[in-house]
Amino acid sequence: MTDLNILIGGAAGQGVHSISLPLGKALVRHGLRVHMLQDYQSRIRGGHLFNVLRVGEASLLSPREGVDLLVALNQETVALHREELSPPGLIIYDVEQVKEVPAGVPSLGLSHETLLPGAAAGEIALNAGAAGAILGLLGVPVEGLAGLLEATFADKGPEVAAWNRAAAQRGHEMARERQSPFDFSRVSPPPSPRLLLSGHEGMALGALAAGLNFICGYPMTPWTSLFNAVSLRAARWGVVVEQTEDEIAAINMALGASFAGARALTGTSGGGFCLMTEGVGLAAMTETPLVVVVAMRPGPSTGLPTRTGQGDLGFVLSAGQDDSPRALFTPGTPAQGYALMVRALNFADKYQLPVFILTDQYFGDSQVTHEADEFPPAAVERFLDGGAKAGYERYALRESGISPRRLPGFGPGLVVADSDEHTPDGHLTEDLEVRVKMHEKRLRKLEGLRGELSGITAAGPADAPLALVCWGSTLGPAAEAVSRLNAENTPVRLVHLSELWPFPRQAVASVLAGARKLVVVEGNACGQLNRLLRQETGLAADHLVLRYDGRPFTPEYLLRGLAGVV
Amino acid sequence: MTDLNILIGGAAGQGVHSISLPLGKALVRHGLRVHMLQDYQSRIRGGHLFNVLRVGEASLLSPREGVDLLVALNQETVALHREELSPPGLIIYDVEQVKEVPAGVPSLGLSHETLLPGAAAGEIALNAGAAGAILGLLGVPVEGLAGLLEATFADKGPEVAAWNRAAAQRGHEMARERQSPFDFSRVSPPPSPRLLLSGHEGMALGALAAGLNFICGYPMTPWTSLFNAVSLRAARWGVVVEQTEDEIAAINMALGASFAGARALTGTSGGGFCLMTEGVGLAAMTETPLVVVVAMRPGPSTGLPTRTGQGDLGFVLSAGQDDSPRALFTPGTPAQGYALMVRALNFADKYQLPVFILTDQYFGDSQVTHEADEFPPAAVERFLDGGAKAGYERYALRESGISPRRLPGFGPGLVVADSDEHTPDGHLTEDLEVRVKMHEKRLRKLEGLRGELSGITAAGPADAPLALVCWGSTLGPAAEAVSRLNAENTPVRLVHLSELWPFPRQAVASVLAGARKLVVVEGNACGQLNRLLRQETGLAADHLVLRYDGRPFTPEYLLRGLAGVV
Amino acid sequence: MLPLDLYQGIESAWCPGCGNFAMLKAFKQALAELEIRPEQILLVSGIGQSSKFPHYLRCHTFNGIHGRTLPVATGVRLANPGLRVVAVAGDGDCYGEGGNHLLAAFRRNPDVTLAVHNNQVYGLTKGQASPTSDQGFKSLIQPAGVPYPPMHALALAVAQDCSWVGRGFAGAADHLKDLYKQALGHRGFALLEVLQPCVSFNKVNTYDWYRQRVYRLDEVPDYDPENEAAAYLKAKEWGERIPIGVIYRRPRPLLEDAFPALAAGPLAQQVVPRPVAEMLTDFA
Amino acid sequence: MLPLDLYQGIESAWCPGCGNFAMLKAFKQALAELEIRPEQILLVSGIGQSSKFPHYLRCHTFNGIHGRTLPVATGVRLANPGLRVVAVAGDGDCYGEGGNHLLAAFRRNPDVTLAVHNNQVYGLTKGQASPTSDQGFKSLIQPAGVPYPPMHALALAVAQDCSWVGRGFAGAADHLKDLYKQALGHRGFALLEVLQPCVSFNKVNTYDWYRQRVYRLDEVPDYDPENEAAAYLKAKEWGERIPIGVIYRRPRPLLEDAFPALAAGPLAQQVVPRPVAEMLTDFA
Ligand SMILES: Cc1ncc(C[n+]2csc(CCOP(=O)(O)OP(=O)(O)O)c2C)c(N)n1
Ligand SMILES: Cc1ncc(C[n+]2csc(CCOP(=O)(O)OP(=O)(O)O)c2C)c(N)n1
Ligand code: SF4
Ligand code: SF4
Ligand SMILES: [Mg+2]
Ligand SMILES: [Mg+2]
Repeated sequence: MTDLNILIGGAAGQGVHSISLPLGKALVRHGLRVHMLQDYQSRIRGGHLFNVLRVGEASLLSPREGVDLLVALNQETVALHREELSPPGLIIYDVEQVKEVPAGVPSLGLSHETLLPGAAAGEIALNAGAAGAILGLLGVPVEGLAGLLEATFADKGPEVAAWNRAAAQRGHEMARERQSPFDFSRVSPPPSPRLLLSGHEGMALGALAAGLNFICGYPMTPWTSLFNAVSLRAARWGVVVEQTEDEIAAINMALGASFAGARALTGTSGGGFCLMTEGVGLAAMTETPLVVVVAMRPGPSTGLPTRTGQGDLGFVLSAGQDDSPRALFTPGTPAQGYALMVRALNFADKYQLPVFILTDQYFGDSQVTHEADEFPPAAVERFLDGGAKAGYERYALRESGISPRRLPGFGPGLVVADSDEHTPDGHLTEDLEVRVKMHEKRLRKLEGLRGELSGITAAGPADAPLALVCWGSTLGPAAEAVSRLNAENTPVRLVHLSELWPFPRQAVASVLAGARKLVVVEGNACGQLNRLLRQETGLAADHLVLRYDGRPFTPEYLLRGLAGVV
Repeated sequence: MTDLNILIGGAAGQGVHSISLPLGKALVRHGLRVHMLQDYQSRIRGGHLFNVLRVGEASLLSPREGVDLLVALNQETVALHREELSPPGLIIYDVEQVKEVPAGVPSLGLSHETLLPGAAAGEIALNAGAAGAILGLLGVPVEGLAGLLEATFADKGPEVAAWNRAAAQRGHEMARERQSPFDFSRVSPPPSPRLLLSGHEGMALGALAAGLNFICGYPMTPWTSLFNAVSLRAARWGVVVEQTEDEIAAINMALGASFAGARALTGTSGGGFCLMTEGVGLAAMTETPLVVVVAMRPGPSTGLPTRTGQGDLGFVLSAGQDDSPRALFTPGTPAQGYALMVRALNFADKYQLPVFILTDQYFGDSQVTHEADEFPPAAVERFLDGGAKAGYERYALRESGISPRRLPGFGPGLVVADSDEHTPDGHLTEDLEVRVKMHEKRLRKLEGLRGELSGITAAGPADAPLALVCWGSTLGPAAEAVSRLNAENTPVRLVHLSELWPFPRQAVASVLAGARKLVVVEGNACGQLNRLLRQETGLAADHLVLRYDGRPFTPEYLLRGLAGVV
Repeated sequence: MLPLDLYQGIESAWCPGCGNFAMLKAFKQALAELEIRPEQILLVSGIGQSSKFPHYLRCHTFNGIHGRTLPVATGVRLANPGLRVVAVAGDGDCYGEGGNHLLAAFRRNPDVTLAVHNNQVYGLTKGQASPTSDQGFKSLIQPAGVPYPPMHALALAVAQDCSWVGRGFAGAADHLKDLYKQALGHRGFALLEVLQPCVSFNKVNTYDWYRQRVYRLDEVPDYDPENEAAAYLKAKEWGERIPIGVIYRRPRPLLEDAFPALAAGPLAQQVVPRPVAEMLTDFA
Repeated sequence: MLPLDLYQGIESAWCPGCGNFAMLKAFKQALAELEIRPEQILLVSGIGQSSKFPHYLRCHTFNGIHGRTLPVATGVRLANPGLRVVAVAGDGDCYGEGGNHLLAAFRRNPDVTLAVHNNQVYGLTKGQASPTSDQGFKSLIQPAGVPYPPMHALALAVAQDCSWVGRGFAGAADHLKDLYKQALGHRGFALLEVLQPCVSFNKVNTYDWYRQRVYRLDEVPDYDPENEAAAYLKAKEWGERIPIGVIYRRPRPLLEDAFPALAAGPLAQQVVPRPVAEMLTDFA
């Protein structure tokens, strides 16, 4: 077995999340790589949620199916996931909550009684015991986890922290007593510390590294985790954070801040993005830089608020009245999220237009193990006009479409921006010849930008007869499926696109030139990238592998979808 | 000369509009056909606006370039339009406002003094004089106009009405004294009365004819004219009209009314549509019928609020989160607007989804001459479930995707609608298998609908090597350009699409099968129909004729754009 | 009185101890006592914990989108004034995202009962500040606390001549049931705000916190809810003492009565073809 | 005092006789007397006749979209508190489309002056009713007249503790100039509503109509704009008598002061790369 899938499930409020992160970190510090998936319902207590920690020694950028170790904090978890358990398998369970475990499957029952004899502990301590037990089964020392738990529960008081530490240690002991099919004890710690972080955390880091100092927005799952990740670090780095009354206010406030010179970001999810679309046109028309994150979840409408999907590509590309320039990025890993956020902020300033980053719940919430050097220092490029000259014209016509940008209150001259069609000095006009010039000027910016984009990750033999094309968060699962196929001597090429607009037509056409058959893989029902591909290049998928049940792709799902095609 | 172009220009507030309509009607009653274009700025007084009345004996569905008769209520009109005047040409002008007329061009000066000796008349009367003069020059009796003027100005009191009548008569006399190159005196009145109406008026009639009884919206040019046309007739026909606080309220209120059983309509223009997009998803998800009119104007953002364009096709097709079903119609004439509005209301009810009608300022405001029999009585089809059975499920799964629709308060059972993903009985669910079934069910409705659509107007030889493809308001100008080309023995085929979504792939592919070369004509800068065509059929334009200066297409503009291509 | 189990909806996903349970119970009791059957009532909600309310009841339901309950509810009334319409919304839904519609509803005065579940927090999205969160309330987005004071929603209502304004508390069950009955019985737009403890995310405004502060207006001698100036002051009272009960009442004409078509019954019954030939005369 | 022609903008497209002209003049005079130079002031407007105002002045301008002046203005202040920010909006823009932002601005209290050009009508779109149109006001959409009463915007402001609330009249030029000066001088969110006759579309609320009704609060003995109860009543007074002047004043902490980063100057000067290695320690 190259890697191990650990599913920890229970009801909301039982602390599945709060234990998973310290556990994951402890594994990473030990020298393992972890991929951690979060699957939760739109409720705060009760119901069913689970995290899946995939653990191995090589890089892991994808979830996979099957469960090797099932941690059940309630009976429902056993009922829902026992079928996934593959032999040898093992169930760790809460003996007070779980009354039936499947016969013939090795199991380890934990209770507050055995973990913390005599202490009046809450559920959290039981989780800590389970985490300790996991480490025990894997042959990983418990000390790292114990320290992390203490830090995690520090704000609940020293007693709770101590209980958790003790429970973890006891769980570890109990597990060490068992025969375990898993053994990672010989793994050596990484030469330099590795990171465990989510896509949205990677993007938050990118934003902060690149000098972001204004963020505003309205809460909405799954966008909120990015908003949180920046806000929690805002005081330390001097970022102005404002929660707005609605998403309309969010984009307009961010535009106001950007116009006045802040490096600004806003974001939302589909329903909130609907309310931002008028602001998108405003950004394009006033040529105000702005980065907007749209974190996708399945729709239409409220849909499945806490699940994942890739259904907003077409919408975001065409949102707002008339033809208006924009860029759109779709990162596939936290490190790519970091890099694309830096690019997005710099491109927004350079081309003075809105730049979108499309993510999704899976991308935003899932924790991935990265090397620290995948997060290099960011360059901050602002492209401002120092501007000593008077007679400043905000929308001066230039061959590149890019007018020199000055900020109000810096240097001489007045900065006049207008959502109506306007003359070079920013005042509204009914002159239809000026209109044509301005409209063309704005759209011309896309040509320069297109020249700077590509964002293609390719893998597998360049002459493979079949290419699998995907975008955004599907990178990890698709890459793994492709590498499994190639390992089985089925030559397949992976083509992942992360800079989708302005569409890098030539780069895409040339990377796909060798393929005789195209398979497009995406998390929606109508094949939105496939439409775009056809629209932009004339190429179209011979086969689509789509998923729209709210869950992320797995390599197994993809391989099933490819059966009969490869 | 087969037809005559009369341009009446002046400042806003000088009554260009108020005189054009009675004049147009008088000409139609005489037996002529009129096409009347309105070109105005985003201001109430001053500036420059003009109407162009194109007058002839044959059907006229398009404006054309060139001016035969220029009516100048101010100097600016002369300055701006004299170049367009083609020989012989004639200028009628207000001698108090216009101090210079071009030498060598026949002209007729009017003044209050000469029109209404002794009376203290305002500007309106001068316009009436000009209108009378036009009829005089055309050899059309003045009585019809005089009566219309009296009706138009009735609410300003009998004195004003009488002045206008007198001025028209005097202007007519003065013109009759002149040699005139135009003579329509032998035209005979139509066997049954013809109509002069705009695209938005045609649609308002369609809505009323088909039983519409709820409309709400927020004012926005050019949508307002449709809202007005319904509202003015609302009391007579028992329609509930509500002006909302914003566009978000408009679509949600319309959905509430529709859910409760009203036949409902809302509408807006681009910026307002941005605010409606969340409601679009809500309509799709709750499967609530709704017709939404989006009247286009150039953008991005506020853009040119009173001009025309076709820039919102891509946006409207993909607005809202994730893949969601909808229909989209794009009428080309007032009569088509009438018919498509009837279809839209019936399809919305049948398929329980939002149906869009995309219009634009040119389509909405321009008056066209139609025969009364182009407006046949409408069928009203509601597809409701009479429902005596209990155990009603709002989203019962059916092969067609269409669940039986019952209204709350009618018949037994509870009607439960939800924007979250839901079970057949309408309650929110986290069951991801149900999600897949529901998502597919909703999208499946498109297949039935696609089978009912086509909406293609074709003209010209079926085997012409070149096809000109267009949509919406471009029908008239394109048809005329094509017929001129065919008349000159350049075989060209016209293909106009009025039912664009779900895209009638087969019908379009087969109508275009004979063409070796495709030209797509549209009022935007990026070729949005062309993108759609390529996306849906793989066919793409060899050449684009685009216009985005805020003005409608003319046959001449099109022919220039085709030079070197045909 | 109708049996309570007539109103049994699907199983709830609220947290144990949530104030919403008490509200649901009081509301069912009010319906039962008023003998309003499930088929007679339509609940419109938005998105939030509170907006799941109609699912946990048996009734006609339109569970729409975040912030937009009031336009939907108004649309329903303007299509079928025979339906009794209740809008259910959270403080975030109604005072945050949907604030503009609240202002409009005050003016319009449709016969809609609006129940605002005010837990002073965004519950469903896990604990962000809402427009009614007290100054200093901490969240992941505002770790240093909300820097400005809360909205005074009921004062807003009084200032805009809302025709019925009341406040209840989830911890005062009978009083709450009675307020539901009064609001449902009122002809016109009725705003009933209910103090609803959120045990998961609002650790400040707890049952205890409210209990120590609320007092009943019907126990205040001489309090006259038709006196605007007095109502205004009560509506703004917040902090050490928080009034519950009927704060303001102002009889006003109904929106629905401005539309003659509605006198002829539900619009659903009036969807008929109309004689286009007659309409065409305008254009000839 | 600076010369008035310093503020000369592009040629206006307003109708002759429009109340906006008097407002523009009074505003220029206020700027000149306060010696605020064009480079020091940023006007944010939406869409409407009134929103063309900044083009007819010389100043930094962000002419955004309908209804959204206040979030933009707040964003500007949160990026550069060195800029003096004025939001200019129509009654439709600010009380209709943008109502939700007004509620939020009251709470936030940024140092923004909001001038509402209240002509009780939608001017630019040709005469539809606005939220302040009197009941019965007729339009093409409501030929029988608006069926409900207007919004009480200033009462809203008082009820939400707006830190400065005033009303001017375009027909009282000097008084108006003085109000502009006071509002501009106030530290905090200031709502100045100006009665602005629309000669083209509002044939009811004309210069004369207003002239017969307005009276100056500074001529009312003992009127104290810091007394909330009194201010509330004045804010609601409408009809036969309409007060103009400073209605309410309430000193409150500024929004901007809640953000330590702003103490270090405009954010534009703080856009610098940050040490990612230090941030990464959170994730190791
Ligand atoms: C347009 C939009 N923005 C944001 C959200 C995310 N969201 C769902 S519920 C909610 C707030 C819930 O707070 P509240 O209305 O007070 O209800 P509660 O859960 O506290 O009852 C938010 C922000 C959404 N669904 N739609
Ligand atoms: C989202 C949106 N909806 C509608 C419009 C159309 N619109 C432009 S100005 C205006 C109203 C103008 O009224 P008001 O704000 O009172 O300004 P005034 O012209 O009276 O000064 C409207 C509805 C728009 N531009 N954007
Ligand atoms: S999060 Fe709060 S409001 Fe939501 S169900 Fe739990 S206790 Fe109730
Ligand atoms: S329409 Fe009214 S508000 Fe607009 S410029 Fe004319 S008079 Fe002024
Ligand atoms: Mg809440
Ligand atoms: Mg106005």
